Amino acid sequence: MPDLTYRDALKSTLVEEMDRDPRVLLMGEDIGVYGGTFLVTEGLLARYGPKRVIDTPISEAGFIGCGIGMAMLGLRPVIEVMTWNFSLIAADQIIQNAAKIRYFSGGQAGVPMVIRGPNGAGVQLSAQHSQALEALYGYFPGLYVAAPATPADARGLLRTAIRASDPVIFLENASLYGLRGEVPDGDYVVPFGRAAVARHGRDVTLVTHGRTLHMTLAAAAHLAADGVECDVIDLRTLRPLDMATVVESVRRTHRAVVIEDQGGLYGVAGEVMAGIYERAFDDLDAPVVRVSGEDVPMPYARTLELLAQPNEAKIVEAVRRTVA
Amino acid sequence: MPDLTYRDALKSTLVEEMDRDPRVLLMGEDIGVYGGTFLVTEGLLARYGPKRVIDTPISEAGFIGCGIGMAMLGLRPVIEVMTWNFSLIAADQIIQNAAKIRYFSGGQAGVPMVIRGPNGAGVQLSAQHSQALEALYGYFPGLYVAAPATPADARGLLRTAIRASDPVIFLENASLYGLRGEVPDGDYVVPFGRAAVARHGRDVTLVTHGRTLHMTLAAAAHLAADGVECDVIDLRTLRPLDMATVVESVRRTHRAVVIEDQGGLYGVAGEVMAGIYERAFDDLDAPVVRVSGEDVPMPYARTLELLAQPNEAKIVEAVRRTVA
Amino acid sequence: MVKKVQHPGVDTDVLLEWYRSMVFVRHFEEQAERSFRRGKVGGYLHLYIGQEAVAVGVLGAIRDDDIIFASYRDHAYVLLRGTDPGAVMAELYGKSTGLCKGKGGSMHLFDVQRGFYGGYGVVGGHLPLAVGAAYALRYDHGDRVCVCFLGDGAMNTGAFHEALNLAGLWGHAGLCPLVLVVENNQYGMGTSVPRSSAVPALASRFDAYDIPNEVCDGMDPQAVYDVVRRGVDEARRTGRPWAVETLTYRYAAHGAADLLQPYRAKSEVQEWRQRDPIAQTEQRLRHAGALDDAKVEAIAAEAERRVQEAVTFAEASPDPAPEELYTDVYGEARDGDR
Amino acid sequence: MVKKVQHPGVDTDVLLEWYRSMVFVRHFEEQAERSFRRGKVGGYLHLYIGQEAVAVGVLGAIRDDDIIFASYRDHAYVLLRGTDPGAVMAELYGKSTGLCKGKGGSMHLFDVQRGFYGGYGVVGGHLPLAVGAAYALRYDHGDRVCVCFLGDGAMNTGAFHEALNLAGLWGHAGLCPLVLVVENNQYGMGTSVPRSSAVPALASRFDAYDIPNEVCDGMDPQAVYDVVRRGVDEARRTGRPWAVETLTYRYAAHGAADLLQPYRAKSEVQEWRQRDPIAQTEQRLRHAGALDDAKVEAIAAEAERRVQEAVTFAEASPDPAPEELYTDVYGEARDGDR
Ligand SMILES: Cc1ncc(C[n+]2csc(CCOP(=O)(O)OP(=O)(O)O)c2C)c(N)n1
Ligand SMILES: Cc1ncc(C[n+]2csc(CCOP(=O)(O)OP(=O)(O)O)c2C)c(N)n1
Ligand SMILES: [Mg+2]
Ligand SMILES: [Mg+2]
Repeated sequence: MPDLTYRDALKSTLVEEMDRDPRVLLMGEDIGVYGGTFLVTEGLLARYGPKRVIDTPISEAGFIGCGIGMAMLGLRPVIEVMTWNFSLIAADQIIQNAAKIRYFSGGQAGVPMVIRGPNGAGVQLSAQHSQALEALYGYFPGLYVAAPATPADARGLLRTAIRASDPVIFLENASLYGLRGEVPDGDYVVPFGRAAVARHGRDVTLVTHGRTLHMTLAAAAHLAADGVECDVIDLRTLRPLDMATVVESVRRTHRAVVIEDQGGLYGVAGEVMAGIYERAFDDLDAPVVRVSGEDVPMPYARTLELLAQPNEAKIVEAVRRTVA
Repeated sequence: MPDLTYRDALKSTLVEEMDRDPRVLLMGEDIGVYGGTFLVTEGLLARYGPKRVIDTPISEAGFIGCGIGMAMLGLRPVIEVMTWNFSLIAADQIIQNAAKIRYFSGGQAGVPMVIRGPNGAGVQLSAQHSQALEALYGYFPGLYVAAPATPADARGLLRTAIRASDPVIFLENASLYGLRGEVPDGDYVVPFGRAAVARHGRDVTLVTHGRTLHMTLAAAAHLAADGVECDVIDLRTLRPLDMATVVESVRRTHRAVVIEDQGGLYGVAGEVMAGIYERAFDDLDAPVVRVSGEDVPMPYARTLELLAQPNEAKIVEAVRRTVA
Repeated sequence: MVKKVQHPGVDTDVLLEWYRSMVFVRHFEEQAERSFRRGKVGGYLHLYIGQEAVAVGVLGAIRDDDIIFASYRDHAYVLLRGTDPGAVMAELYGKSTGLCKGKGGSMHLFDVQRGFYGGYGVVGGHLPLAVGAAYALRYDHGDRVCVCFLGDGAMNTGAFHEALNLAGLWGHAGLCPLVLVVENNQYGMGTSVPRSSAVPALASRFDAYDIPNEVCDGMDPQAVYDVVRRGVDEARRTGRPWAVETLTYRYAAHGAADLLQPYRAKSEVQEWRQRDPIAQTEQRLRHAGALDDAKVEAIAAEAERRVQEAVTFAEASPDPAPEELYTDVYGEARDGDR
Repeated sequence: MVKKVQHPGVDTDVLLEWYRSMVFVRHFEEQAERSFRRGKVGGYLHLYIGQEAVAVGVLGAIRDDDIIFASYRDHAYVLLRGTDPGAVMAELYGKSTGLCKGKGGSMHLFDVQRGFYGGYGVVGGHLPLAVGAAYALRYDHGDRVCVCFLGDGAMNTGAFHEALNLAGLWGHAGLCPLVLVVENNQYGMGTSVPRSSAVPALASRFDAYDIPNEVCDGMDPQAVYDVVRRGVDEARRTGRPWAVETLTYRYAAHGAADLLQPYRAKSEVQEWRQRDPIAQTEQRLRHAGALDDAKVEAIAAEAERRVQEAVTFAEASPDPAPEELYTDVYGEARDGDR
């Protein structure tokens, strides 16, 4: 099991899937000659040529819409957005076409397409380049929404995404690309709708996804030193949402904290909380607590940006409140 | 207090505000010569001329973006979208510009703009013309989201919207335009962030907004005949979200059902449920129940469309489960 | 199915077949409107009446294995493509036997087997799809072309611009065999072309994407065919996009639910009716001795019979089963799907 | 502030002031990059180095009360507009004394008092804003114009198409006094114009919106001024949009964080540097006897002094107060806001 960066886990999976299936092609801004803003596709133009690694103009609605048409005709486009923020330009294409064509065609056409790229904030990119959009896309039936937090899941979920028969919103994160971890070789696949238990504990269930998994694990380690043992659940996909795994844990711990990177109002955490109460109301010994980003646009100044985001200390504090 | 349709309450408020403030102008597709798809702006072109009642091409991102620029320069555009579905084409303008300009300009510029039009399903308009988007826009700080369910609120909230200093997502509904009701005269204003108690009862709190208010009230009347008295709360605005009024009610009734027109995953109901538990966990005698639309794109066939939507019977059934 | 022409040029036999097709499509839509008025058809219903020559001329110029994308005003294309009229009518009726199992309705007809990739309801939203589909057709060196119908109003959408620039670029590499057919019916809902487009000469806008373009009379199937046939052959040969603006007119309201039409004079509609594609073609065929009163009546009767058969089928068909609400959201049931 | 020219035509005095301005802007940005390398400036930092002649020529041609919209590559515009360089540097440093209180950063400079309505980070996203702003300027019969800077890459966005069609239409009614300045610096990030635009002659694309357009040398402030001055006067007089494509070049990487530039040859950068706007202007002024070595040095020294003053100010300024996180989300505290 090699030790790879998240970036290399993505790239090697792209290569394996492109080698396996000639219908898989890549498309996006500056993914070819430039190598990709975060270098995920570096070298792939040379390997596969311009017909399969397509550099596009700055036309998100255009090329994502083209990807839909390609997918309907049997190709399997994997499209990079420089950040998910820019996907809002293509929101109509993603929500009105990609998610719904199978349904309104009565099953005659499908859109096996992946859109991938960094979601959420980087460092000091300010309001227009920092938004996390999992709840926005998670709202729409017909889409899958995946958010790998580790190199292994980057590989396993990307493979599932590329082989899926329906559109996948694939949310990476700038802070994760350099993260190293063990990545299973071979045809490693992580199915959609299966949360991972990232740490086992009996006292409280922490539920999260994406980059906040790592600060949640740090918080859990910190709390373990104080004798509080956390079950840490990484949702991995937001649609489908694996409430079964969450609820199974809460039934054991009787307490839960839900952590998300941004949001607050109408974010992921609220939905997970509602889901816990719907299925485990009688098992809870304390109210579920949420830790979200602040309800403001992302500021530029580093000091403010840090205040706007969740962190280990906030999670520790929330857990303490829950188990108090 | 005249008896007006929801449509006329909107139109007369537009007229009053345009008469009061020359900076208010209207813009949208077919709002002038054609009179508006739902006739809300009928006759206004003749009254105010083409400089203040602007018919646009089919360019949602263009004219909504133009509205932002106008608003930054001190005008107060009220923009009609034929349906909110088409606003997805302008999602980037609304989310990245309108909602955030005040913040990233450090308060130097603001966007006093209203976007209004029907949200959610009509009758058999199928998947691309039926989506409800309150949770989607509710996610973003910097926006207001209002959803009047009655002619009086249509007037009171629209007036607040037009006078607000920030962008307002104003969600109407096709089934409401013909609804009649008493509408206060004069400078009637409904502030944002104040839910209405649409019916008083002591046994269970029903929380909803928009068109589902009416089926919720019907369900409450039905239940009253069986001796179950419902407190019915109409949220009126989804951002700000008035959890205080909801929680005050739940503290009295100890039970709640949350009703929304569509959604399910990452919708409004989940957030309201989370908010109730955050503030009234110890007051609850039973799990909060949600009634949402089915988690599918909206089908065309009337039989399926009805199955996809909440209705009085489903609400009655949910309340019965709660009070059982 | 509309008569395909193998060689450039249209003879009387072909024209007669086209006449028959246009008559049938019109009868079908007149019935659809009656069914709408009777509450049997719901939602939005956009009639093509007046524009039939465009669909006939274009579909007459392409091959069976070529593919098509279109907007919500889409009845004519599937009917002319040879789809069973019963399945089309049943879709309008929202029945389980409908083309899309009753899930799409009038605006979202699909017949993928016959290369019809849909009817889309967001103006301009299908244009990028068509460009991508054209790319896919060429991806493995095929020689099929993709035909994309669009309205005058769709040309003002950002999707148009982004998609056509991509089409132009991919065309330079021979990877975009796309035939764009603008149906300039003078209005997008209630807004005329000069009120919505800074340059009302719509075809010229394709110059901005290096896409060759022509204009033609959209009330004459033969005129449409002659121009489009050249374009289709070019696109097929070169893998480059090509565009035509057909000048045409819709007689009916934008949608069947619209009652008033304050944006145009009745006289304007009357003037265009003088150039009705069916009447014009009928005249030409009578002149050529290929039609007389009896034959005209027989064709109309045959069309009406087929339409009534379709209605009978639709009426008799069952509503979709309730479980159908949940199918076709995803392609394969996946482990753990909610 | 950049020297304004009252009458058409540029004399030596003016050119000397412009030279001074360009030198200052370049020193400022070179410092910004050093501060970025030292970790004092974060996020994305897009340098304008190489393109200075465009901003100087354009801002020299407009009035103090005209307004401006731009993209994220926006340092030069505010500096030339007369904004305190300390406030600009402090914004890059994310300090409370920054132009936007540290909330916007390099990509979102604003100085509304001086008519600078912002830097925007989504390519093409500011174009509709500028069109609407131009409409607003004419709404009460004013004679101000709105200047909108955009990159070559922005011309491929749907927002461009939708906005410019509206500009064309509103211009027909005399309601859109908009001056569009395309800075064709040959690339959008790593993608050259011919690889991203089906028609690389960018100015001609404005024909599709009935917007008069010209092309000019963007490495010569006087050339820019001469053309743009006419356009500004026209737009002001007629209320119609007007566009220019300035041919220019960025020397630095797309953003300061980008290390490699595999998309262009070093020799290409060198060639463009031969035509550096500052060097060219210096030559011209030396030729006219308005500059000598001593004066050149003095101007550079003065620029550097002002830049260091700005740095000192930025360094000494406090971080934003934590409460600032929650202000400026909404304009007025509203009853019941969460
Ligand atoms: C993006 C979008 N905006 C608005 C509408 C509402 N609408 C439906 S059809 C139509 C007019 C379209 O005109 P055109 O493209 O000329 O096609 P036609 O109806 O004339 O065939 C409009 C505005 C829509 N469906 N999509
Ligand atoms: C909609 C969108 N897509 C992608 C990006 C990422 N991006 C930032 S700048 C840029 C290139 C823009 O090129 P151009 O318009 O020529 O301006 P220049 O940077 O050359 O000044 C890109 C692709 C973005 N900011 N917005
Ligand atoms: Mg039309
Ligand atoms: Mg550029």
